[in-house]
Amino acid sequence: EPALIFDLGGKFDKSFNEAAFRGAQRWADETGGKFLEIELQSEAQREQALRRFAEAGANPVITTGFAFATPVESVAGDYPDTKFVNIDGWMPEVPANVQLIGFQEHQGSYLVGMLAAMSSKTGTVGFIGGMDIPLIRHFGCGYAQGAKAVNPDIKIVANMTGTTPAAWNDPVKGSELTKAQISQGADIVYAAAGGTGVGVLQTAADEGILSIGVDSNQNHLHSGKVLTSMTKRVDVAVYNSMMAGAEMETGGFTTLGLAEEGVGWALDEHNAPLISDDMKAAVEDARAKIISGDLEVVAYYTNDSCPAYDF
Amino acid sequence: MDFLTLLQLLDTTVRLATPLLLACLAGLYSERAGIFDIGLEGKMLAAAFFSAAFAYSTGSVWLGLLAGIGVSLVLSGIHGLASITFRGNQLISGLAITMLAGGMTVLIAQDWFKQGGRTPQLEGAARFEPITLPFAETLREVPFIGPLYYELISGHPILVYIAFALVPLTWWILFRTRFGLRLRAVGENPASVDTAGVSVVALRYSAVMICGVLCGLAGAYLATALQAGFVKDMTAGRGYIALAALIFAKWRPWYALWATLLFGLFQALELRPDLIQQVIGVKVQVQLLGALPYILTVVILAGFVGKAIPPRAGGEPYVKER
Amino acid sequence: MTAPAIELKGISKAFGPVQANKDISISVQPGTIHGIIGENGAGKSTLMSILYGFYKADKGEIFIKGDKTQIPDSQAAIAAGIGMVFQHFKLVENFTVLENIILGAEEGRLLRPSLAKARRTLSHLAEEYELNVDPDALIENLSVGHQQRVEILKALYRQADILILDEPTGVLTPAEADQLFRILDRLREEGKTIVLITHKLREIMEITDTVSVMRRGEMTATVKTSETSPEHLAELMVGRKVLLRVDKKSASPGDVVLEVEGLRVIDDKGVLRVKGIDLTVRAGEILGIAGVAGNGQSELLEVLGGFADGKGNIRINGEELDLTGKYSDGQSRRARGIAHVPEDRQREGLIMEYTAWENTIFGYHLDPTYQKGILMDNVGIQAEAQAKMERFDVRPPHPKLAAKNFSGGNQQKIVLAREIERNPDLLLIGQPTRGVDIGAIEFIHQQIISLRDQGKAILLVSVELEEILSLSDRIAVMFDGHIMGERMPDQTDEKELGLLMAGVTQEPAAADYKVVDQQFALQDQELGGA
Amino acid sequence: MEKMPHWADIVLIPLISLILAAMLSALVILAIGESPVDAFNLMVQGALMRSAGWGYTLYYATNFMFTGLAVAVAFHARMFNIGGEGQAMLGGLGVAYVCLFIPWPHWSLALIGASLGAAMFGALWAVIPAYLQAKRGSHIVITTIMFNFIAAALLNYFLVNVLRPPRSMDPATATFPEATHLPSFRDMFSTAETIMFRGAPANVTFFIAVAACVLVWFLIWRTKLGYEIRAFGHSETAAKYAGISPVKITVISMVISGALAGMMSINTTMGESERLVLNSTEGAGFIGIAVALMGRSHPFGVFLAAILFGFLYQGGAELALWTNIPRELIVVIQALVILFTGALDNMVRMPLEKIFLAFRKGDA
Ligand SMILES: Nc1ncnc2c1ncn2[C@@H]1O[C@H](COP(=O)(O)OP(=O)(O)OP(=O)(O)O)[C@@H](O)[C@H]1O
Ligand SMILES: Nc1ncnc2c1ncn2[C@@H]1O[C@H](COP(=O)(O)OP(=O)(O)OP(=O)(O)O)[C@@H](O)[C@H]1O
Ligand SMILES: [Mg+2]
Ligand SMILES: [Mg+2]
Repeated sequence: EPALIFDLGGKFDKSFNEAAFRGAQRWADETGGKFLEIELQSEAQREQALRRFAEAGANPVITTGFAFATPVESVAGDYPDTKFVNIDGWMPEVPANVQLIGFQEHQGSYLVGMLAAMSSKTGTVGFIGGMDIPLIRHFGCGYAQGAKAVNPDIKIVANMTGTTPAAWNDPVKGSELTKAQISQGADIVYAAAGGTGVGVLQTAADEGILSIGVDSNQNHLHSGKVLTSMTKRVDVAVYNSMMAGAEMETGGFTTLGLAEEGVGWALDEHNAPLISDDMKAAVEDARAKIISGDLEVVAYYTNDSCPAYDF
Repeated sequence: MDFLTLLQLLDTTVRLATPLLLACLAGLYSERAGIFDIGLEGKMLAAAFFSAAFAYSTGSVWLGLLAGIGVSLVLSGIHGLASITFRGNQLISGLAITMLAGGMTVLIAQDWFKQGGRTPQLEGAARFEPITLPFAETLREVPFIGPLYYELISGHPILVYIAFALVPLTWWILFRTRFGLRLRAVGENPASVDTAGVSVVALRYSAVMICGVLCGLAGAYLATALQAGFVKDMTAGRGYIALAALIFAKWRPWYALWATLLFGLFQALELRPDLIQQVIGVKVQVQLLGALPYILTVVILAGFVGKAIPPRAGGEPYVKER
Repeated sequence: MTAPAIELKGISKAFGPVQANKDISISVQPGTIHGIIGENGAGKSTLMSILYGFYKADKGEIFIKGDKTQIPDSQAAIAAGIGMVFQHFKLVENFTVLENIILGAEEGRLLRPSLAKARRTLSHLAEEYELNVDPDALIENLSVGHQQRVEILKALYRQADILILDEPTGVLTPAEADQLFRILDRLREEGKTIVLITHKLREIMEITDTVSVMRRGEMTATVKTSETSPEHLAELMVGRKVLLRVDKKSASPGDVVLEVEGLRVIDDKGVLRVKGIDLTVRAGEILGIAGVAGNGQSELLEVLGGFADGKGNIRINGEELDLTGKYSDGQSRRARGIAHVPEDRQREGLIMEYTAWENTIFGYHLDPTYQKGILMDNVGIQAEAQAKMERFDVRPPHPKLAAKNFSGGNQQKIVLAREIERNPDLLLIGQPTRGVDIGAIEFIHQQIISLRDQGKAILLVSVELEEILSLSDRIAVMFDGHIMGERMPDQTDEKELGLLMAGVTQEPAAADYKVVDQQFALQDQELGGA
Repeated sequence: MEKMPHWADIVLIPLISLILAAMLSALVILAIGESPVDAFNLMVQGALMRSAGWGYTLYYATNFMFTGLAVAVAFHARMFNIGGEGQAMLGGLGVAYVCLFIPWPHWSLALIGASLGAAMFGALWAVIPAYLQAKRGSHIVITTIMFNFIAAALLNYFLVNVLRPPRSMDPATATFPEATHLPSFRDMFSTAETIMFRGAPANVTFFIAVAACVLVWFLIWRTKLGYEIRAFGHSETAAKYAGISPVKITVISMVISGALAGMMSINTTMGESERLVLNSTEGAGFIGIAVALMGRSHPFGVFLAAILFGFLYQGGAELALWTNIPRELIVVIQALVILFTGALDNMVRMPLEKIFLAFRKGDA
């Protein structure tokens, strides 16, 4: 019986944690199995939940969010027979029973940045992040590089919703930020802001501009008004881990980028009319180049700064 | 900064000031009657949830509004019970109500909608849509007046106009009617009202209930006009800012308007780091920007309010027999 | 015989464990003035508040003009034609006179017509009863006497024909009191019924037709005024014969202890309350300061006691006191040998929630003798408190009881014990016997005199002329922030002091104090104001 | 004469209020379709029937003791410190600086240093609102609320821009050096045969919290400063009469209050996570209010109430682990406890007083 531990943002954040939940749900639906789950309410519960699930015989124990890296690292040794998975985290040495799964968000963001720049009529594109943490700057940085690649003169307007975890869940502010960006000329906004993005997409639709969703495919939320979504397949990662079960391979680091289809851009019936063939071709070309290594998208982490935008 | 940008900034200000204004006026009625209320936040939050939930399930934003007002009145009733009938500590009661609203809204939302403490997105008649005032389109090209009218004055949901209309109405009620006279008296010296043969309890309850109605409007505005649905903690401290504005306004209706507009402007500026950079010439840290409304609140309270004399009987339960 | 205007039958009222009224019956004939006397806490105010619907009686019946009447709230009392002027006024301080008058008696939902009507009626009433007040003045800017007029006007405006006045003269000068009595006379002639609560036997004898005496919640007697005497009433009040005079030797004043020169005090509203006064107090004498409440005496005490700032010079034993700076607080004053029994013991002199023993060191709590290392020597303090309480006859002598659980007189004894036992050079003492029964008054007066006889300087402030006259070795009268003059107690009388208290004087020097005022105002401006 | 015996006031009333709150909470649990009895059992099992459960309960209780004492000290001076949350955040910053930048030879010394750091930073964050209240009349309730928001932004700035180790994406400091790691209950109480408190975060800080309870008791009831604080709290006019400076007492009591709130972060930051993370305070500042109220602002009461809330917290975590009850249930229970013990206590007291009065009359 696998277990899934959500980060403090909560299970239904409409993006990251929720994607993990969907993956688990899909596994449950397909196999008829059951899984344990918990939404944390405090930092101290991270270790507690890991231990309690491990003691209860759950295997694997999957955690979402980089904040779990440290607790997983310290707990793993006590439960050698349990497999632990952490999504988004990083640790210097990965214990034998731990598997880390990371995503190349900047690559996916690069592609949607290109799409934004290509469909922008005003020459200004917007980015709205959730809480101001490096991970979100990482998203924004890829996006800016993509946009600049298409149009070096493009103006990028970026805002972070806030500095506390409440920023993941503040659609009011998301909405106002969208309006503010519109008044600065933006006609496309990319929301990498969890639940806050709901407000961004809503306002963009209300005000007649296009938006870009994140993590899950959010194109359907406002059909014809969402340019595309930068998908981050947390659901696949969770689903695969659960499928592998106790037999899963551990002790290493899985990176899911464009090549692995861990990140990408969404094209479906909701946004097909918005994506011209040229745009599609250009993006697919860039995608191939990134996969082949001909094109390098700089990660914000490399030296905590972004070549295309000054956060 | 050009004129249009300024108008857009002010437009945002108006949108963001509206919930503050409604909550501030709500607090004004309550505190003028001698009942301090730091539970504005909680009442707004509960009203936001219930208005969104009912608007969603009935498809009518007006029914949603009623539900929002209803739950806010229930919480007001609890506050009244604690602070009028049982002469409890008003600050603590307000705090408890805010916590209660924070927990209950999510609990109920999860139970009803299973979307992690939010309501589904509202559409169509389940939302307050912006109203275009008469002649807005025709006047649009007239220099200065046109854009001012079109961008700033026209195009808000009905609740914004109600909120602004409430300012003169409140002034009139407080200073021109019998009810207002008694309300102010009961906040200054309840014994004077009591010996004049008027019920202190009834007056205070009615003030607290008016406060409930206005918080209900504020909450409904957040969830069904400013936004299209409820998410947890969506008031995000607005109740407290409204209280600070109330002190800044020295418990007067017109001042309350200016104070909430000022705080609205702070919040609007937070969204426009580009403008700040343009005006002051340096890039401001995001964290500083986020904390700006709160810092300015402290600065204003410390520096400019001077001696804001609250209603003299404020915060104290009326005790006849010890 | 007509039905009585008021008839109360078997009224009882308890406040928690305190039985304030026990089975009280009383009847008042229309067109008469009925006096009620009794010691503090006897239950007079409670009884009348029940009649006015402010409190609800636990038991008993009320008849108005012969009809049994339920008075659940003041609305009902007003409807029954009853008006009441409370001991503590029930006015909204930052409302105008007019607004206060119409509060609760408005004509309709809108204020404008009500205000207009009240303005007309008011000028009418003012003329008829000599009750002039500016209808647009804010209450907080009116003198106490004028505030009382507003209260009376409120009742008349509501067309009360039964008027209850609870200790109306406590805040008035003798002349103002006389004027009030003329008004009451006038109302009686018109057929109105008046109930007058007072402690002052003189007033009872002067104006009432009948008088009731209350003691410890019970009605002990009702008599015709013409058939009784002050001595008899005093005995009914206290339950034993009372010695109304204080025995004391004449003073033998020594060196000057306190010198005050040109003292001015501005309160927090920016009003000049003490307008340049000079006085001295010598060792072994009591200087009494007489005056109607609110004429600057309280502020004088506050500055001397160190909890308000002042301007001017004050010297203790020849050394200058700091009036505004770091050393102007109560601690520094105590260090200089000044002890202070404040006017309001419940709000200032005591912490009501503290035990008696904690209160016996209040203000002196930093004294090293009360410390043991970094902790307080609670055991030692308690033992000392026990001894002090016994010496001062505090009842019950239990140091661990909270101050709020002692009666007013015993609370005052705790404060006195604390301040007198410090053996100060100068004792400031305000309203030493306010709210204290006659037995305790005797004891307190003895303590003050014996402190004087030990050669200490005493500055006594009291609104009770009798007390001033019987205790003081010298009397200064304050009016409107000035000292109107000094008298020796054996060379003056209540009448002369009463005139001084009202600001009437024959001495030209003090008469043109207005000029002095202006000078000080100018000086204050130069100093940068308040 | 008192209307009611003292014991009724301090024991009976909180107890009845608590029972009322519990009953309402049970109704809430019923309403969301779960069984209150099962829920309660699960909470007791998870929080009190295993040593590790106790290890969590006491860990949370440690936090609540600090914040509860902080609120209680301010209450004694009649101030309502809603800013415990922000003060604790700043305290965490203090701990982080002390632990990261000073090479400590031994944890005991580091603990002393970190306590000072936490207390100083927490006090700093409380002294500004206190000063503004005393000198400028800015209402401390509003300013401390604002300071909570400002603290969050400040902490974020430090964690994202200053203290975050390179390449880490977590807005958190690096892990503190080995020498600053505090002994946990497991280290202290396990024997060779049995491991006690396995994995639980309770650590030596618990004893510091208990010591703080004792010290605060001495401070409030046995020192001249405590005497002045209480006097000021009961009556400002009387305090002025006695020469007690309102400014001094306002500032000092808030400094103590802020220092206590700040020290909470030793437990979370140094004791548990061994690094400073963004939301290590987790609302403990607000729970401190409930704890102080329940404990009637008495350190012993605070101690008991903190353990009660620790139990609620740990029990609530167990509920979240094994059932579908959302975590907000615990918030609701807390709110109900605050409402009944803090704001509606007269609802219990008034009838109770009548009963006692009737009994006394019966005796007489
Ligand atoms: N509101 C109240 N709550 C509790 N006890 C009260 C209240 N009012 C009066 N008492 C108590 O009732 C008793 C009677 O008080 P009351 O005010 O009627 O006395 P009084 O005769 O008017 O005295 P005074 O001459 O001081 O005005 C006193 O023991 C007093 O402490
Ligand atoms: N408000 C009150 N609350 C509780 N108890 C009170 C209150 N007022 C008075 N008491 C109690 O009632 C008793 C009588 O108080 P009261 O002030 O009426 O005494 P008194 O007869 O006026 O005596 P004294 O002349 O010494 O002032 C006191 O022992 C006191 O404990
Ligand atoms: Mg009285
Ligand atoms: Mg008395």
